[in-house]
Amino acid sequence: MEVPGLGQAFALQVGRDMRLAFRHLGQLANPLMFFIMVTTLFPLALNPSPQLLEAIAPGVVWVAALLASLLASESLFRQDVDDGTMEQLALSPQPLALMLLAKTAAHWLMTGLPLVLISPIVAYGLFLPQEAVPVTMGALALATPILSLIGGMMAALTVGLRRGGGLLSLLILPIAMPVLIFGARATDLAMTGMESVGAIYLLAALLLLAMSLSPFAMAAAMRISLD
Amino acid sequence: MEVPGLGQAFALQVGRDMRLAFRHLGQLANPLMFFIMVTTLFPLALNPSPQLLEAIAPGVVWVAALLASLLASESLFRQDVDDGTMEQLALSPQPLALMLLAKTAAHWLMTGLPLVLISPIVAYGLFLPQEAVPVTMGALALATPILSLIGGMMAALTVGLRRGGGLLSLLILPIAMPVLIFGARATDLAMTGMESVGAIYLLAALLLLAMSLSPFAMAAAMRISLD
Amino acid sequence: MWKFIHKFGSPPHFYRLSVVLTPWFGWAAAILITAGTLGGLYLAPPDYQQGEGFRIIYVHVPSASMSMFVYVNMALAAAVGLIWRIKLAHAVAAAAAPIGASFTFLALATGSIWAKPMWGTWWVWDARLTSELVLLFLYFGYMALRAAIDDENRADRASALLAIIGLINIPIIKYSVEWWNTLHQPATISKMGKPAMDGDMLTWLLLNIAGFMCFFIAVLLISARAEVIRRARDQKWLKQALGVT
Amino acid sequence: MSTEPAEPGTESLLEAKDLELWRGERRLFSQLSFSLGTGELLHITGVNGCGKTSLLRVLCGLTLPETGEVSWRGQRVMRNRADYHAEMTYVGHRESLKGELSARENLSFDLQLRHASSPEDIDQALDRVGLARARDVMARGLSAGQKRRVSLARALASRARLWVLDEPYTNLDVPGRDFVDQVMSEHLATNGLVLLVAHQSHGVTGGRIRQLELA
Amino acid sequence: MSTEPAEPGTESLLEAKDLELWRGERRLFSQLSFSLGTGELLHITGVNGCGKTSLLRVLCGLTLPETGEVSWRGQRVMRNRADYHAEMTYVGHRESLKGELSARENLSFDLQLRHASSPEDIDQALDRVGLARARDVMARGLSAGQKRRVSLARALASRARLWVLDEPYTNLDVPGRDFVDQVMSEHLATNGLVLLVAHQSHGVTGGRIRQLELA
Ligand code: HEM
Ligand SMILES: Nc1ncnc2c1ncn2[C@@H]1O[C@H](COP(=O)(O)OP(=O)(O)OP(=O)(O)O)[C@@H](O)[C@H]1O
Ligand SMILES: Nc1ncnc2c1ncn2[C@@H]1O[C@H](COP(=O)(O)OP(=O)(O)OP(=O)(O)O)[C@@H](O)[C@H]1O
Ligand SMILES: [Mg+2]
Ligand SMILES: [Mg+2]
Repeated sequence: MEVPGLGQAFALQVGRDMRLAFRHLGQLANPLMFFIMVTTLFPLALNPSPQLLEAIAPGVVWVAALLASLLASESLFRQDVDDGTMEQLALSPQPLALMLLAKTAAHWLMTGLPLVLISPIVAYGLFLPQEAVPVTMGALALATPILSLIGGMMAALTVGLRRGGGLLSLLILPIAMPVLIFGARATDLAMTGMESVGAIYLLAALLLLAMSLSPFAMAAAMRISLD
Repeated sequence: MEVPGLGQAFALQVGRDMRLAFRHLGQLANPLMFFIMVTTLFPLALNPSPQLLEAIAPGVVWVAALLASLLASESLFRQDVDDGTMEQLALSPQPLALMLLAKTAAHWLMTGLPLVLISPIVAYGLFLPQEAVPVTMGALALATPILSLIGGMMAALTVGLRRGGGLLSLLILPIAMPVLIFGARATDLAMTGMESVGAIYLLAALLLLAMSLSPFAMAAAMRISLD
Repeated sequence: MWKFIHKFGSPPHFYRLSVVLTPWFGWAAAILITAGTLGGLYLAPPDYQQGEGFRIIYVHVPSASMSMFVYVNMALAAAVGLIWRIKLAHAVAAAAAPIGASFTFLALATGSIWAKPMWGTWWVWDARLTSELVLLFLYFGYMALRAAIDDENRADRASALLAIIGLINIPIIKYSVEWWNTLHQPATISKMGKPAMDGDMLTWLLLNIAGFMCFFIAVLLISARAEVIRRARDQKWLKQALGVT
Repeated sequence: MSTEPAEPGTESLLEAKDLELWRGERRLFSQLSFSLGTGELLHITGVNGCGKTSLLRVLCGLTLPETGEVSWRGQRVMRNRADYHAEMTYVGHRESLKGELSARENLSFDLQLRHASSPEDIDQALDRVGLARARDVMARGLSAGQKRRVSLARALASRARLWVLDEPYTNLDVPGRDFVDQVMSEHLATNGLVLLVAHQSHGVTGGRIRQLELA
Repeated sequence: MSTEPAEPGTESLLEAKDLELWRGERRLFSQLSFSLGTGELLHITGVNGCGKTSLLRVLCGLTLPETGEVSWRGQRVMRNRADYHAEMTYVGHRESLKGELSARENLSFDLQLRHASSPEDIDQALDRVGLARARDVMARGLSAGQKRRVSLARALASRARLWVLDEPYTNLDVPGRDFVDQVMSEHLATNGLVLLVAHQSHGVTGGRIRQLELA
């Protein structure tokens, strides 16, 4: 019997997860709403002088991005494990690493991508200089998938533990820190008119690394959690 | 048969939820950890000069508080509904509104309270002036329960009204805004040596309002969801 | 290699070995640390810039470098356990975590104490300091994950995976000083060519580093042995070894 | 679709009048009325998906029927939830256990919401369902049949007058099934009421047994 | 605790050697070996909590046993997961359905990961288990028995050689049970293999039926 190819299996999984998310419209909007809220709250919580906002803009954008994806990764695999569909996935002839990568990709499409797309608006609200916007978008486009992958690995590790939620942030943040530092650095450099291509390259390298290693880590972690 | 009184039922529910959370050592430190980490990330993503940090300290503390309490609330009732224990709760002779309020209280004890208690340390790390610390703690002590109650309502709505719930909860999230604004304002006023008692009173009023109305809203939404 | 791993990986063998080796490392640690510390405190010349305050270096630098060294070892042990399914390796990794966390804490504490006179504050948000703090979180995460899983087998495998993933942070901590311009001291000991540190100071420091290393090995042997005993509590060889019947 | 009224000798406690329920475009049942008195068991049967569970949920007060009413001791259930629920216990398809708590902790919480229960009461209930050895295992580690036994222990120790049991035999081994029959018989003998959904025939002896076939 | 080897006439495909498994402080089984050939059904029985489900999970390759090995066509299962899983299907205690997707959507995803399945194949499988009318109801709205039927439809349409069924009769009405017996018989007749956990006696006819009692 010919088992369907990897590409097809990947597409199937992404399609199913997207469909599930669109059934729950609210779920989809949440990370985005959250991101907008964080970035609008800052000016509200502070005395909103343009200079101050500009100074903190990169920090706010980046921390908000990290937290938004952290927030969502909590539920990345939880329901599938609880309702037993993850068990069936682990028993399908398709490689588990591929299927989990597909789930993470779907997750990124729904949480990370919208965030990249609305970042210019947020940047405008925080008086981020125009010239820093394209760099920030590019850096976010590279960094958010890394964050999703990190979230995926840690979610797979903790999903067997019913109340793993808080533990998850403890596990994710140390690993996510370099991403945050490089990302904020790219924005920072661009703001001051300097060359930020180095930080971008670094992020790209990290993304490649994460994409090639994390699926296997996720699969291994998931098999342990299902044991 | 005499059914146990309301106070006892409340205590039982809080006790059970706390036990669930404390079951694993790692979780004890978690909300706390999260809060510490958020405040660690900011200086990392920014240029960490004390003046800048001081300027953004109120914003960071308040946004972190919002995040830490909303982060966990998403799943406040979800698991109970999925595993059927919510059904049993709805069939117990105790009022559902009370039990849900108790669940929210437990949630606050585990996420909100630690946050209030460690806020002085965080404030130190962000170079917040000493005189603003007591006011900030007081304001946090009033604001975090409101945030938990808001989170509880959102959770009941999302779990309840399967499709529309998500959208409704998006409408509730902005209610958290005034809490943040007043809270940050209290800190801000105290930093500049001004009278901050007005903002504190406002927060207290909001808390009373939330405590008296939200249990019934939660119970009604939950009954619909269990139908 | 395979044979060696399996021989060493057998709990009875390890048990005997650790009984023999522990005193050696224990005494070596005691002697080296005493010598290094006394030498550092009394014999080394005061720093021309920092005066006597610099002497905390004899605790700070060894504990800071051990904090990373222990992590790498823990991750390696975890990897061996995961790949070859050797329980002893997991026991070693589990035993290493609290020791590493203690070294990290010590590095942070001595650094803070040193920072107060040097930089005028207990804490700055500097890359190396922050990444050392993150290392502490990594240790905490590892220990919290272990504690959160009640099944020992699963706890071993899950936490091993986490330790390996966490390895990526070690180079970042190590080289943060070079990648970012920070307040913290760049490498002074290991510089090739002209050593940036006085020879006398260096000797005592190296003695202390060696002492910390021996101390780590001794404590690791003891706590790994405790772990082995706990796991093998109703096995025959252990009862024989302990002389209980 | 209505069964005869309660026998003259027995006191009728539960009354369902003219119930109708829709799910999606389907009417599961309509004009369904019955009453159940002390010492009576109503055995509800019907093919998969005919609406047995849905009926039980209406009778418990979890689901609002399209029309009709359920009353207990003459009072409408929806208006008097607390009084009704104090005398009723429900064992559903799901086990309603917290995976992170042991069987004992799960039970102790559920029961203490109902009445003052000592630890001994709870251990005794667990012993009765054959879980003496697995009392302190986290519920997630229990086997399917063991979980079902915890649910049954909850019903047993609830001191409720009305037992609502949705396929209680599920996942039980043969001695387990016999045990369920036996406790139901005892409950009827002490003037209890049982609403039972089960596909296979039960082995309850004594009490007054009635049938309701949903179509 | 070992059963006889496969009958000479049949080709032995599944082999379990010397399995041992611990849960908590308890040893569920040890030195358990058997082999299963084409057209054979192994009926595993035992009291609640004796380790039947745990054994099935080991045989599926979900749980790592303390010692011992499972092999399929002579190859270790843990090293060759994909090949094994392509020929195996598992129906567990849980239904493994997404509540938010319809029966048809659920099935279509699961099956398309295995082989090119047309929508007609899927509808046909649902028809066979008697769900023609409830195809488009969200799985969360299905009754317990209907959910179980979807799981069975998944196994039926999987084209797998080895069926691993953990109490497949659960929640089914009487015709449903007969249906399960019938499809198992057919599967054995076409040289399939079945691992069956069930408390009550099954009604499978034909094939070679063996028993394994876990203690
Ligand atoms: C909380 C504050 C501090 C932390 C977390 C910290 C952390 C570290 C770390 C991780 C190392 C690297 C050890 C290695 O590479 O093997 C190190 C080395 C060192 N630290 Fe600190 N440090 C702190 C404060 C200070 C202060 C205030 C000084 C003195 C001004 C200082 C002086 C040194 C020196 C001289 C070295 C040796 C550098 C080398 O040769 O590699 N540290 N510290
Ligand atoms: N949205 C919907 N559209 C159509 N039908 C629905 C919908 N939601 C639920 N149903 C139907 O309602 C019925 C629910 O039945 P219920 O769970 O009460 O059955 P049951 O008699 O308990 O069956 P079982 O013996 O399988 O437990 C099912 O037939 C299901 O298909
Ligand atoms: N942490 C633990 N400590 C002690 N026992 C445990 C632990 N985790 C699981 N168990 C035991 O392992 C067994 C799991 O059994 P399993 O689910 O395989 O049983 P089963 O034979 O399928 O039973 P059933 O017929 O009820 O489905 C149970 O007896 C359970 O009590
Ligand atoms: Mg039903
Ligand atoms: Mg079982």
